[in-house]
Amino acid sequence: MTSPFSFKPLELPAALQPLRQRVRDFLAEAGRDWSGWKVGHSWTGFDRDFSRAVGAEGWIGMTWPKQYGGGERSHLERYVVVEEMLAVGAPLGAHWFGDRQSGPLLLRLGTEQQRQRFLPEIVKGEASFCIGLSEPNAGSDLAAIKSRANKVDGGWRLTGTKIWTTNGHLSDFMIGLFRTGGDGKVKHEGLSQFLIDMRSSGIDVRPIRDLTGEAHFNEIFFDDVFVPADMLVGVEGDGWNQATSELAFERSQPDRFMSCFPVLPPLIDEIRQGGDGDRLAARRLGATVADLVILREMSLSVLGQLAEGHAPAREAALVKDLGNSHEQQIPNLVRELSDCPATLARGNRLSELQGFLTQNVPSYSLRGGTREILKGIIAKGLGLR
Amino acid sequence: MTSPFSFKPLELPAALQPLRQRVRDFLAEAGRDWSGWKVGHSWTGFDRDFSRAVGAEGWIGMTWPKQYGGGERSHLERYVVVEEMLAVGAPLGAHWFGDRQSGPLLLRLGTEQQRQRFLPEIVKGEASFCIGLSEPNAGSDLAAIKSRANKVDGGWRLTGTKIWTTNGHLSDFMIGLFRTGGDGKVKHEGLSQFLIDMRSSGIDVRPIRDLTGEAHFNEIFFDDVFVPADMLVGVEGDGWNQATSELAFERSQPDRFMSCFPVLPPLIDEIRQGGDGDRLAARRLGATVADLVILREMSLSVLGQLAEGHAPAREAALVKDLGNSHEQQIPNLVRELSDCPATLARGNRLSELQGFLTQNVPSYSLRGGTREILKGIIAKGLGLR
Amino acid sequence: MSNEQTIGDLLAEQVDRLLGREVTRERLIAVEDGSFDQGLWQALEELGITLALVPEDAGGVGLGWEDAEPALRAAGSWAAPVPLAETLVAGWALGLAGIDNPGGPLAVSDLIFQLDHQGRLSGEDGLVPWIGHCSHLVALAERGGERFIALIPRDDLQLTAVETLARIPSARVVVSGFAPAALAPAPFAGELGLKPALAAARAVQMAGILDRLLALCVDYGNTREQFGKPIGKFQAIQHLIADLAAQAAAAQVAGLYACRQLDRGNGEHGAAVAKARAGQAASRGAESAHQVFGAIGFTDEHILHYYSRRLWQWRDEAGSEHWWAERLGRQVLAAPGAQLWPAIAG
Amino acid sequence: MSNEQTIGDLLAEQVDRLLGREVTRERLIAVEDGSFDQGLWQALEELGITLALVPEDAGGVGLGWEDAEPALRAAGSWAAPVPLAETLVAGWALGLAGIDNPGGPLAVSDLIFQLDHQGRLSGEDGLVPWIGHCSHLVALAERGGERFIALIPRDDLQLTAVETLARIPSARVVVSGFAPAALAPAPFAGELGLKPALAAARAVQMAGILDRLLALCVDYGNTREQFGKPIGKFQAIQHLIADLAAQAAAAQVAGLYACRQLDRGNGEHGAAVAKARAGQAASRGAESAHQVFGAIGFTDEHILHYYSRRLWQWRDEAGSEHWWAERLGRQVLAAPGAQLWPAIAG
Repeated sequence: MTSPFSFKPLELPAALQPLRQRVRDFLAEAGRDWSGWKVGHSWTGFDRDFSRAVGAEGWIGMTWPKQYGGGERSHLERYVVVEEMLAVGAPLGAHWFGDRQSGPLLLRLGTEQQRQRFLPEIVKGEASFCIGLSEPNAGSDLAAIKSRANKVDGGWRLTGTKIWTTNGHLSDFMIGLFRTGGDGKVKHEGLSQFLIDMRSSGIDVRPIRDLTGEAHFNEIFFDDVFVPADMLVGVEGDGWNQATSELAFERSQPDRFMSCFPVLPPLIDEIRQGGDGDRLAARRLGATVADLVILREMSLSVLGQLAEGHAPAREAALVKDLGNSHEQQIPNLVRELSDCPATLARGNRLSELQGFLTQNVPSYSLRGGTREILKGIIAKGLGLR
Repeated sequence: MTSPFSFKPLELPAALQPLRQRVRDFLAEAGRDWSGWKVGHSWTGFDRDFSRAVGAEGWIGMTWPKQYGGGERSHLERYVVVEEMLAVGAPLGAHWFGDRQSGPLLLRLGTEQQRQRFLPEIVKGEASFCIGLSEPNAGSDLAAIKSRANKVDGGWRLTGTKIWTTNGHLSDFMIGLFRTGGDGKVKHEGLSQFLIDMRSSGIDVRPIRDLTGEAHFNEIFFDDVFVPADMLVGVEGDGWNQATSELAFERSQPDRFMSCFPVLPPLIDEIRQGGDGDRLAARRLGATVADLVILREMSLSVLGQLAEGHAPAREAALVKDLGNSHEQQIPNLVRELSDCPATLARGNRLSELQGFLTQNVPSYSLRGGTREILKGIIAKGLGLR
Repeated sequence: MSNEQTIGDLLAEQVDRLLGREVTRERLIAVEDGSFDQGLWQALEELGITLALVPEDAGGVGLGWEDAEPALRAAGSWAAPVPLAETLVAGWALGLAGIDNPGGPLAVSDLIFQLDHQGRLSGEDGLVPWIGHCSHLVALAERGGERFIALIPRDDLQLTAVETLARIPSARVVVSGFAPAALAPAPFAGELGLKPALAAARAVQMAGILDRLLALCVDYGNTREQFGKPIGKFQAIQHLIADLAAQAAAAQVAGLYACRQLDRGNGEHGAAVAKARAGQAASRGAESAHQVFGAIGFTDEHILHYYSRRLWQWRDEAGSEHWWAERLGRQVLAAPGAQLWPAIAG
Repeated sequence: MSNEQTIGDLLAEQVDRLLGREVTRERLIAVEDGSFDQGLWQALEELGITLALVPEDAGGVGLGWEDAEPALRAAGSWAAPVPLAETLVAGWALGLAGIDNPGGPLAVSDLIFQLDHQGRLSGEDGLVPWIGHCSHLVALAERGGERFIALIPRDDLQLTAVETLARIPSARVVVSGFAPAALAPAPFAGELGLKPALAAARAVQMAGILDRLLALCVDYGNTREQFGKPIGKFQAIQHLIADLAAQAAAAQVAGLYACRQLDRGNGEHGAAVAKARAGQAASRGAESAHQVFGAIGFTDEHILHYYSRRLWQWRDEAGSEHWWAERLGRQVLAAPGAQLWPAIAG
């Protein structure tokens, strides 16, 4: 067969409907007072109280073993919870990285002690994780990482600078990638992952304001920071593979195409206020919804394949690429169909969301690897030599 | 000042209006029976009788000196004639390359004898020129040209293959680029331009059918073809510079953005038949017209600068790049606004044009250098090192 | 990827192998010139694919749309010059209506014909591909709000040849007052009749074509050299091919989605989503592929246009992406914004 | 390029030099925080640019729009945090109406206010930038089909601060029944009042910003290294920058076109073409520039967003590209297709 892709469909069983309804009810209550601006932040929004409440419902670490506080529930159940949260732009940031990335990393590669210590805290919404990858001179070129971890008695000493760490200033822990060896010739060799307590002495977190004036990402300076030996994650020197396979895994999740979704319902309501909507509105909205439905099917398919033990890396990369385009087009759609208002009206959900998204979507094709890097990965994966 | 571009405006004087009207009257008569399909070919359509009629009006070689049969008229007058022709998709092919490219080349670099012999024939619409640049293994990479011209007694012997030569099978002469020397290290050295009589023995022209089944371009085999010494054009070994400066010159002309124009009037008429047109139709058409007006202003500006003796190569390259995008979007516009008819109705002007253009516009970002090559030229011209 | 191969996968493999061997440029040309490729059709009949959607008790294979999707996509990926998609739709509709399948290649109309009280059928369809080579046309007929599947002998139709970009032999069809050869109620047919099923089939076929374009482009990127290296080394070409891959993947998922929705009686929604998405993928994918291939891709000799012309054609058939998007959008706009997410996720 | 320098070019050079020296990030921040940059304004006044479009006999420079375009574009290219564009439009309108220019920074409205028979003005405008720092608002007033230019003291306006993406101090303005400080017939004003002039000014400003983005991106492309070489060596970055260049060029020509049309009394057409085209250029250009700069371009510290936020704002002010395109398109559709070309070429 010709296609290099596998997109075996995954059908969410009707049995998940009660769970979905429960999440909706929970969110209707929890999100009663969320402003459009807040909702715009979606999964990057940091709200510890909300995360604790989510944890109390058993919706963090849902698929993890019970012995670590997990729910031993299916990936499908988790998917339902996540997409419901994203559909209303819930502030997932305080548990998102732990739930999506760091927890699964520890489950795969962590020591028993690491799992026992951290996973239950993540599950409760008490332990927030951030990811320390990029450096000032290692952005797209992650393998150019220069921060070093030097072996010392009982552990490691970390020195260097990480940057663009989302919510680093609010997080309890970081999974950071540091150079532990390698002669520098093969740049992605000799890197290792560490679990770092952000309260360690020698860590200086400098929040970086973004163009809206808010501080979500950070520059983090490590000055001879001690990390105990048992906080190495996985295999020394294998950090590059570990970290990039994490990246591959997260590419297909609905946060890669649903960040702008919450603006659509108020847009529809505004159009309806002016009548039934014309051909322009119908066509643009219809095309957007079709695009979204297909992205969701693709994402579900990747989920199913992962659950079956496959590694659909190419498929996941395509979901992110298409998801970026989808998300980035949405503010244009809103502009055209809401006649391009020139002011940002606080208190108006549509206006706040649109103001937030207009200024933020350009970054969506950067996070988790730039579009350019991603397309190169896709091309290589297709067999271009 | 910040801008790297110069787009000094050029205003066409009102005094040109009578000429414009004369061209319109001429075309109304000459084009009475042109089908939509024929009109789709625009400046690539080959119609020797039409070119003779154009020549009889004094509209070929308009700006050239009278001693060579030219009209010594202004570049602005020529522009008016050309854009009127393009607006109705007149079949310019039998004189276009001579008028746009080969004639000006001979004026700049030809010998007095070459000018006297060829220019008057071009002016009459009697001598058709084609351009021999690309080779089977030198497409985007023109400097990889392998066809050779070897010096022999009294002239040159040409051997090799040219390809994608538009209207080569119908043309009387070719301006061809051949390798006359160079050690092969600096690929674009040692190339020379020749004026080749297409009836010479040893030339084998094989028309190449395109995807619509028509043969416009050709593969041309040169087997020891003799070209007299006096048919070298310009300086031996300087052909690369000569040919690429030709390319730069032609980039900004209206044929680079008006090839699809003739489909717009019947589209408008069709929309009007169904009422006044809605918001979708108005916005899309309005944006297209705005785009076209600005392209025309840019093209006129380059024309004015060339006439003043400047060499606005960057500006010309941008016109072609923007012009390609403009042209290639037009069949999409027509599709959306005419509700995507699934049949090609012969005899229906809109349908024939749309059928032709749908199949042909993908080539518009290839001709005269691919979009990828062009963007690289633009980037380098901006000072990217 | 998966260990268990379904009957659908097996069928697809057989179809793929057969077509990969048999569909040559020469045979594509012969069909575009008007002849019917009886040999190819028979070979496909022997594989059982032509009756895939006909119930087992009616002599068919009894598959659902989801099962048949891989084989239909494989057929698309070779631009198989036979009315397979149409025969599948026709067989499916006849089967559901309980009408005996006459066998052989069948044509379908995606429009709705009028039935009078004497049981006589009238109406027209400006574009019916393959009808000249088919014994019957299968179409939806309507009388006073009731819907029927009608099987209409070709000889009762007035045919006028029409031209399409795909150059598949096609005709405008007029029927004026003939009683169909068979007629049966079609409660399963929604407002749009057979259009959703045909749209789904076109989406699947387009996905197959995009698969092929991707394979051709990757191969060309690795073999064609310019500036002393394979063009696939250039980032611009890599990005064009990555974009094509994304469109191919989306179209594939779209086609399959439409099939699954047809199987569960939700064909109209599935077709709207799928044709809207796949139509867009067709336009973008064809554009990228032509840009990768450059001039060579514009020649009659090169295989590319046998694929790209079908994409340009099929995106317009059975409702364009704009037509379906508009329909979907009007449904979205018929309910408050809060209903959008439940409409998508349930 | 040209040997003869016009007065417009000279003025632009002076403005460019002044602003290049004076406009720092700190001063941009101060203005966004609400203060007025009196020093910068005075320096511009001394150059004469603020009264460029005021007739000489009214104490101005007496330039036309085409002459003033380079200076206004230069101001745009530094995101000059002063109401220069507004003051130019206001001065031009007051001059044409023969109303004495009160001097200093002036605000304008692109909407039309109602004048009653007692000469009292009413109406509102949801967005008037800079009004809090200006002594007067200049607006078009209408009474029974007659049009007037009105000069309205700020103290007669009700102001409510509004937020914009550009963060330039702006307000919603309501005037209810005050007589303007001056009023004079404005036969030169078309159906849209001052909107075409303001739209032209915004197009020119956006062109200036795009010029700056291009310069910033070229510099970054040559200096920022990734994978061991300047990112400008990557074809993907080259293409992003080439696309940005094309949009910058188109916006520049569009802005100048609008100015030339204003000078010849054809401002509405010029504004429609220019704002439709430049608005599109703004969106695409900002997108390309942000993609080139990556994460660093998202920081408050980096200068990029002082430009991109203005692009996102100005494309929406004085009629978005969609608004103008729709208007232009309706004019096109009001005549047979054969009239399209004469409408463009004369």
